[in-house]
Amino acid sequence: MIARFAPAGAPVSIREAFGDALVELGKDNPRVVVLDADLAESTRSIKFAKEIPERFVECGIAEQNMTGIAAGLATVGYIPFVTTFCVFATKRACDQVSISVAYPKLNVKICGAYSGLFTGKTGATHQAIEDIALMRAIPNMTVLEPADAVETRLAVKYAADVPGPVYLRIARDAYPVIFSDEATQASENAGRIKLQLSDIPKAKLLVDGSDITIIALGIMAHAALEACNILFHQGVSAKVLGISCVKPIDQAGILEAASETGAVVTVENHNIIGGLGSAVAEVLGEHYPVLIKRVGVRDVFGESGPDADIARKYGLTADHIVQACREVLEAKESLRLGARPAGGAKATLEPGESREPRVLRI
Amino acid sequence: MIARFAPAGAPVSIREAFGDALVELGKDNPRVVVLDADLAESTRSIKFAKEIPERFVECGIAEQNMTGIAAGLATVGYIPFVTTFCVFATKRACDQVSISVAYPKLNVKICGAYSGLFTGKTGATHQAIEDIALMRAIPNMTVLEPADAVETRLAVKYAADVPGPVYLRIARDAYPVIFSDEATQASENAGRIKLQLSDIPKAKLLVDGSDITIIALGIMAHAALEACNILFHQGVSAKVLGISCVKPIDQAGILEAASETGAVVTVENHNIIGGLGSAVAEVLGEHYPVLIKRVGVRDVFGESGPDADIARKYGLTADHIVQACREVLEAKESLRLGARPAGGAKATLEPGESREPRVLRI
Amino acid sequence: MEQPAEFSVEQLGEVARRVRRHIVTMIHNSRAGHPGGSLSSVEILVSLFFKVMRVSPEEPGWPERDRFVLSKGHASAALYAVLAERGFFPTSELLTFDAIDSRLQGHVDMTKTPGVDMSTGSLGQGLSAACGMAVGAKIGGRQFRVYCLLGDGETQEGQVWEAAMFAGNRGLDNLTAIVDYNKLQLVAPIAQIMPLEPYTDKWRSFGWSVIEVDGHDFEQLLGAFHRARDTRGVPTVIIAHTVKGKGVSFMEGQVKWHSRPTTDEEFRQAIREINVLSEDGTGCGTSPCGTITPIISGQGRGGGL
Amino acid sequence: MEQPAEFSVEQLGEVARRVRRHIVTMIHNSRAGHPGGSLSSVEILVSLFFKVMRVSPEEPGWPERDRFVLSKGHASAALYAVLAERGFFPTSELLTFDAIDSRLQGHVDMTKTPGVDMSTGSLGQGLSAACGMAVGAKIGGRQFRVYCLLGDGETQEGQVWEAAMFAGNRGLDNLTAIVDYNKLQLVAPIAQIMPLEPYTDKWRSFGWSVIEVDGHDFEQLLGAFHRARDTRGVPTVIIAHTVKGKGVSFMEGQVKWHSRPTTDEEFRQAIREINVLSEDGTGCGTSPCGTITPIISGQGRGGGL
Ligand SMILES: Cc1ncc(C[n+]2csc(CCOP(=O)(O)OP(=O)(O)O)c2C)c(N)n1
Ligand SMILES: Cc1ncc(C[n+]2csc(CCOP(=O)(O)OP(=O)(O)O)c2C)c(N)n1
Ligand SMILES: [Mg+2]
Ligand SMILES: [Mg+2]
Repeated sequence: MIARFAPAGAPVSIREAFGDALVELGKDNPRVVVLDADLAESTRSIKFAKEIPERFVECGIAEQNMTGIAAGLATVGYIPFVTTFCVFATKRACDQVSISVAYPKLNVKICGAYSGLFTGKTGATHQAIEDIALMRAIPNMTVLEPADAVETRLAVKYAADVPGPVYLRIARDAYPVIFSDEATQASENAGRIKLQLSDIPKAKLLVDGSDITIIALGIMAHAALEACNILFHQGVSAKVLGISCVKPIDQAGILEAASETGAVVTVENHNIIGGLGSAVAEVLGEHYPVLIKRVGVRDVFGESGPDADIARKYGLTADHIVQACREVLEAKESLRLGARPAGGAKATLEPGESREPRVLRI
Repeated sequence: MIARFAPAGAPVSIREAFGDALVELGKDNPRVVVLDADLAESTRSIKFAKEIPERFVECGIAEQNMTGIAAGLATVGYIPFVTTFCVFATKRACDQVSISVAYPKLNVKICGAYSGLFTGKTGATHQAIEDIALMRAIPNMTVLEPADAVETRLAVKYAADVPGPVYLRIARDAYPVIFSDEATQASENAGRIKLQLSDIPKAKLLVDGSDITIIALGIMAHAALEACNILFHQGVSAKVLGISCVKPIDQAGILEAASETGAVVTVENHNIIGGLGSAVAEVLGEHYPVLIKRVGVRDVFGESGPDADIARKYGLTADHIVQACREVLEAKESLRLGARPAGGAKATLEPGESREPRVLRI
Repeated sequence: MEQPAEFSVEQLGEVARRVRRHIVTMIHNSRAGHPGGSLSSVEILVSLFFKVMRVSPEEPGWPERDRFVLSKGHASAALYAVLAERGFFPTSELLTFDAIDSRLQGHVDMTKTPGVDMSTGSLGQGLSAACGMAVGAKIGGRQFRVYCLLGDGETQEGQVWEAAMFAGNRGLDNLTAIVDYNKLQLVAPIAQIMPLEPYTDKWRSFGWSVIEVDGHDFEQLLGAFHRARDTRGVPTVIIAHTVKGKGVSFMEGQVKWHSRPTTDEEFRQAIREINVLSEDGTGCGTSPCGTITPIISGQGRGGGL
Repeated sequence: MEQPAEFSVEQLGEVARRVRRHIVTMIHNSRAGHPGGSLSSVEILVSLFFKVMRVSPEEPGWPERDRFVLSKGHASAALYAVLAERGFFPTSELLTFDAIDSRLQGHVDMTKTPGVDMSTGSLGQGLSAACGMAVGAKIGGRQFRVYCLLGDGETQEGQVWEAAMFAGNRGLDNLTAIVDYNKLQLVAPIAQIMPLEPYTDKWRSFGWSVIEVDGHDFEQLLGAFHRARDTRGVPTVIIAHTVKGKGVSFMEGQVKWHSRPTTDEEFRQAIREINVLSEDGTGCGTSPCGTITPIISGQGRGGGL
């Protein structure tokens, strides 16, 4: 099991995989067009521009118009992939995504690159911590964030296949490859989890465990796996679920894991408000309430700096996940012993309150 | 207690109260300026334009620029109130609210009129069902939605007082007045709940009860009170909390109510994704997990039609709240009896599970 | 019916009258809607759907049809009336305007209404979609043309200028924009809110060919559409000078009729005036709109902005 | 120091050289940043902060100071270097550029850096904020002026034209915009991505007075700022023709240097070239930048777009 969360081989760039996948898709399907707003070098949609220039539409620095153009292209039969940074795709063109794309259910794929806080020292204006919340709140949207290069390739295919609007969130950097698919060389398969197109919408069991469930969105799977490893050595058996489709979310998969472990920690490279953490809290609260803790950006804007420093300062490391797991496990124990919730805003439980023991599950 | 949820007197227009409050504020404070994007007749900021034209800035149909202008005005010492419809304030100018206003913590008050689905037959493009999710996901924002004309007046004052960016969500129509403040005539005080400026950020106990907590955002307090009444006659004692500040949310108030009743229903004129329901699910999940059900728009775009038809079709009536309460109470009982969560995505309980018919309350 | 039918200008005028009657009736009936900007755009829409555009009412989704984007999506009543008159759906359905479950939404919805090519309502978005359709035609080597109607106030939205820059640079000569230049926006005249002049300079500097016409004169409109079709290498914008509320005396040039429903008395007067406009004084005679019986009440609390 | 210091054009040139050295050093040190668009805007920024604007480095928040908005917020290195040279903070702090906990963010942040009047980084937003400052001055009868620097590619954003329309109609003669017209954007030349010509026509049709200058010529720049100040009733835009990457031969006019950090060898060559630019060939001599010792490594994995 250890092998699973220590994948061999060098990290592979997610955005390069994205660019390659666009080209592959475009060669297969003449209805695919790619749009850019002067960031093709960074998003790597430049690869498509070079290979299939006649179906590449450069829009200049005008994300609203780009999104509307994509909507128009979709109405006449194309499958447009809009490419820019996450922040501009979702915030600058929010009304256009909502009204020109999602409301008429047009077949537009909004691709945001440079997800979360890891954006190459650009600082808060380029760090996407609200994008999932925005896209999740808009009806008819499918919201995807793949974890590695292999899943990225599949996610692009999945986006093209699934009818209607999709938001695809792409990380900037290289990450270890944890999945393998049909195209993966046999020599590279060792320790990897086999992935099919139909797995994209599902919560993927990366590591099984019984004490607590860690649910990680996209690239945070890597920190989650590291945390799982640390916890393992501390005697805690953590189940790790990888989510690449945060809307619609795999409710059944989450509930199953929650019922098996009775406690959940979510991990996302995004504000803890409105993203994966909220999605999981919604599912659990409505169906099977267990304690949850959300690891992610704690509702603050980020800043410039090397990724490692950023991760440490803003709470996105394996250590933060471990810490959250321990807190949840402790709180779960307290709740089981009958503590009441805190009156104050900070503390989880009010000390000294006695209450009927509440058994969540036999 | 019945009197509390059957307030006497004619409904009073919330947007008129908003317009009046702006004028009052502007007369008191020379730093207040009001901005408009060609909707002042509808938002009623026209009142300010007529009374204090020198501090009214008409921006034309250009919400992005209006938001940026407000940011600039704030940097030179003004307290700008940006007025337009909710959808345009939050979606069209999302990046501007985030980067020009919230990131530098500027003292701008974004006011959205025509909240939720009740927008005078305009249909989906004007129905604000994503706005709270958007504003909640942006760090540094305070998010307000008052329930009646009295609370609207106080909320405008509160927005001016609280430093930094605020999103203030204003309903289009008239609603019964459930609160009274210092300005209220003594003759009108009967049956109303006294409200002070300092109450705005708090969860307000509108009706006490012990079986279930209904938490209603803004104008949905009225439907919640009606539901409470119906439930009362069915033998269910519902506690009703009115929330006018959904961010930051009154965690302590919610936890106290949840611990007293053990089950929660949230009610909002907004998508059930990202708004009040999510906020409450987050708080409960992290501190005191109990069953919750979210009443609101079920992640679909709305349509044109009379408000009553819309409320019925999209699940915003008192009956929908009653129904949700009954479902939660039933599910709570099942969970207590040891049921496991459903494997399927739709059902709350696993099919084939036998459930005893439950007498809700003696 | 892929090719535009051969209507005379007189016949177009008769259709326009029927359309106006539909508009005021629909809005009166639903107690909501936008009479001013609907009435100002009647001749533009009638020209397009009855003379200029290749459309197929029997097969609204015909892939090679010309496309139309109503960027000023609040003029829905006008478009619905024109579509119904053109045969896309029964005129009797017009009375469902703004009711629950109706195919005729307050702002146009392409998923619901036959003949509507784009959903709009948030101003400033339509021209971008039209650019997408036009560039799609170019990429695919297809022959259809794209038309987009904008409000004058609407062109204060920056997105319009993004789209204008794109279309100009891309040379989208299969795209024709029309601005319903009725000089009024929602709260006040354009001149008071945010003037657009020198307006033709703006469009020219963004790379467009500009034609100015009287937007209520069919001959001028048809001539302009003809010139636009013959213009190569650049998109054309037709700046149509119009009167907001055209055809109903008390609405003409009055900003307050942007989105106000009529009282019963106002409604009757409006219908009287529109009927008198008809040359023989008998109104639209046996035309479909004769079958409309206004339902004066019955759709609940009034709407409107 | 509320009034601009009395610098000669030669002295400004010397400051510009120091600023260029700071820029390449900061970007090399942090392994991230935007050299091209920083270097093209040096003379514009030096003119503003050393000659044109009334600012107070001792009291950066002085309420009556002139305001500056760097709408092209990615040229942060240039602004920081100019602010440090002007005394807003020590030049030694420049080396914290882009490091964690630094006051010098990748894109400018008004809450962190003394002398920065607006946070930017999402293109197209700055001119709106500048309009707000200018209209605030008008409302309050205050005398400060507002300056806003935009990228040429940036003006493809529709919000810029919304702001342009507002400022033009409102007659904001206390507002001066400067476009760093370096003809390149991120991926390619403007001419290939989305041309802006006829550019002066665009601005004029939106109600602005337009002045074109060589954006590396202090005399022309100062003359233009003077004329802008004397222009009544309309805002002025100075279209500054510049060279992206100006001052470093291998960066000049090269789109790839938009946001690329230098290798050690490239860095040394850049510094050599900038030093040679100095008239006496000795570089900036005793100037503060002499104290900078580039930290060639040490800030972790490289950044940049
Ligand atoms: C983005 C956006 N902002 C505001 C509105 C509200 N609104 C609807 S119509 C209108 C006035 C439009 O004026 P104009 O474009 O001149 O239309 P017309 O006169 O033809 O009715 C406004 C402000 C909107 N629908 N969309
Ligand atoms: C809204 C937005 N879209 C895209 C970007 C990414 N971006 C940063 S700089 C740049 C190119 C800017 O070109 P230009 O304005 O000409 O700047 P300069 O040449 O002066 O560096 C782009 C596309 C951004 N920062 N903001
Ligand atoms: Mg108009
Ligand atoms: Mg440039």
